[in-house]
Amino acid sequence: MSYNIKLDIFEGPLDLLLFFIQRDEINIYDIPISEITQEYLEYVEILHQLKLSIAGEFLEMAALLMRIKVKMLLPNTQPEDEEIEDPRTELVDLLLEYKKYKLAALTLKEKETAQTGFLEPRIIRQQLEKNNEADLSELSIYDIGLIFRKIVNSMPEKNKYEIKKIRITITEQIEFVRNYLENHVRFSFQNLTEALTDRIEIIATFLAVLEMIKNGIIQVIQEHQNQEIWIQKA
Amino acid sequence: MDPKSLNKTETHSIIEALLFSVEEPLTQEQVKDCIAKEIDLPSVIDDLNDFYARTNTPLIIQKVADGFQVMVTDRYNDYLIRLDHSRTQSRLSDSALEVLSIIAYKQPCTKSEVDSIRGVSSYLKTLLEKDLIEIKGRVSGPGRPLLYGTTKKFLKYFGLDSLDSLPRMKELEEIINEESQKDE
Amino acid sequence: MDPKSLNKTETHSIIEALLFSVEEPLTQEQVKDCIAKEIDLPSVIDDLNDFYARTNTPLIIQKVADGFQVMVTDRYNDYLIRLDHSRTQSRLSDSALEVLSIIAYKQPCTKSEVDSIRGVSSYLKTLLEKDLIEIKGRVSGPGRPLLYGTTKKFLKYFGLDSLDSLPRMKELEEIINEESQKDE
Repeated sequence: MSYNIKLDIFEGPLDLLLFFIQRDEINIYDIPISEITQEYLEYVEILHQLKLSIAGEFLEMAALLMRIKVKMLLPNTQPEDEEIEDPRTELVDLLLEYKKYKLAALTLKEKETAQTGFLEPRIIRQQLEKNNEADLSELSIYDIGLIFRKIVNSMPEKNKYEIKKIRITITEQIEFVRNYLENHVRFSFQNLTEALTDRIEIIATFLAVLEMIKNGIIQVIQEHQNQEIWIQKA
Repeated sequence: MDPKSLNKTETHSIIEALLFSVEEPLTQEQVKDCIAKEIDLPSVIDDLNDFYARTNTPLIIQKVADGFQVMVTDRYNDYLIRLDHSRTQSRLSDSALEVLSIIAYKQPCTKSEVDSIRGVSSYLKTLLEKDLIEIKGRVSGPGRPLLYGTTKKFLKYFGLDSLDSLPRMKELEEIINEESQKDE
Repeated sequence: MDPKSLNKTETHSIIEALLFSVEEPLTQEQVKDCIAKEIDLPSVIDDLNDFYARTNTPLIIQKVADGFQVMVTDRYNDYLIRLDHSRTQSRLSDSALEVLSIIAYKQPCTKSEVDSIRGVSSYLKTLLEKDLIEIKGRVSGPGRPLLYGTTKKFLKYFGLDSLDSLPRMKELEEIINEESQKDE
C-alpha cells in the first residue's frame, strides 16, 4: 500500500505528539490538551479510514489524552492549600524523556554520516603462522541461537513428537473384560492382561476393572494378604 | 628525502605496519607485545597523521573503541563513487538510531525499557544482525528478560573512541530545557 | 616537505585512494572510469612504490593477474608475529558451528546425542582443540559415554556470565517475528 509509506513517518504516538508540539511551537510544559487531543484523534481516524493497521500504542495514547482532558475539565476539589498536580505531568515526562533520546539519535546520525565517508583500507596482510585460536569475530551469541534454531526447525517431525496418540478407551476394555468373563469363571489381573503388550492397554484395562467393580459387575477376592487377587462375576 | 626529515623513525614504520595488519583497532597492549621498548602511541599516531596530511597520502588514523584504526580519507570520494556501489553502506533507519541511542545510554537494558521510552514496540533484529548490539545477560528479576548492550562494532561504526564520546545525558537535558524555555 | 619533491601529484593520491578502496586488484579500466584524463598507471605505481620505499612506509604495490594491489611489506614480520590477533585465525566451518550450538543448548550431552540431531559425524575434536567445549563427565548408564559442554572461554568470548544467558528459542522467535511485522 502506497499510503503506508507516506503516513508511517512517525515512530509512534510520542513521536507524533512531538511533531505537533514542534510545528505549533507549543510550550511542552503547557500543552493545550483539547486541541492536541482532537488533532491526534483525527490522525488516528485517517489511519483507520485508510484501513491501515493502527498499532495498539496509538490507541493507548488516545486513551491517556482523553483521561487528561477529562481531569482538566473537572472542578478542583482539592483543599486550597494543597499543591495540585497538573494532570499533564505524566505525559510531559514521557515526552521529555523520549525527546532526550531522539536528540541522542540525531547525534548518532551525524556521526554515522561523518564515519560512512571513511573506508577501511583494503590492504593485503602478510600471511603469518596460524595459531590455534578459532576466529569467532563475526559471531554473537544471537547467531549461535539462530544456528541452533535452524537445526531444531529442520529436524524431522517424528523426532519432535514422542507422544503417541492413545488409541484405546476404557469402554473398549470393559467390553474386553466382559468377553473374558464369559470364558473364565475366576482369573487374576495378570491372566487378564497376559496378551496385552502395550503399557497403556494394561492401564486402561485396570481402570476398566475398577469401573466394573464400582458398578457391581465383578468382584475381587483375596483370601490371604500377599496372595493372588482373583476377579469373578459379582 | 631523508625519512627523518618527515619525523619518521623506524618505530613509526613498525606502528604503521601493525596498523595495516590488524583487523580490529590497534591497542596500546598489542603494541607493547610487539615492541619491547616503551612507546608513546598517541604521539606516534599524531606524527603519522601529520605525515599523511603533508604527503597527501589519503589515509587517516582514528581513535576508536580503545584503539587506533587506519581509514581511507573521504577526500577523494568523488572519484571513488564511480568504482562500485557495493561498498556504500546503507544507513540506519531513524527508529534503529533511536533504539541504539537508548541502549547506548541505558545499557545493559531490556527491550521493554527501550519500548517504554519510545512508546512503541522496538525492533532489535537488524541491530543484532549488524552486530551493533548484543545480548549481555539476563535480569535477575521476574521473567528474567534478556539484557542488551552496544558492541565494539557500534563504536567503530560511529567512529567513537568510547561511550564517553557520546554527549552526556545532562547536556542533552540542558539543550531540551533551553528549547522549551525559549517557547515560553 | 613539499609533496612535489616526493614526486607525488594529486593524481598519485587519487590512485592511492583507489588502490586502498577496491575490493579486487585495481585495473586500468577502473582508473579510466574514475579519472577522466589519460593515465599511465604502471608509471604512477612505480612512483608510489618509490615513495613508500623512501619514506619507510611499510607498503608495496604488487602487480597481480588483472591489476594492482597494496600489500604490507614483510619487512616487519618479526614484530607482526608477536601480534596475536594478526595471526590468521581459522574460521569455524558451518558444521562445527552447528555442533557448537547443539552442545551449547543441550549440554551436558554425548557425541551420539549430537549426531542424532545433526545426523552426521560431529566436529568435537576441532571444538575441543579450540577450547570451546570440554569433557564434563560421563553418563552413568551403559557404555558410560563422555559428556560434553561449553567452556568458560566460550562464555567469556560471548561476554556472558552464565549459560542461562543463552537466548531461548521463544525469545529468538519473538525477535524474528517482530521484524517481519515491520516489513509488512
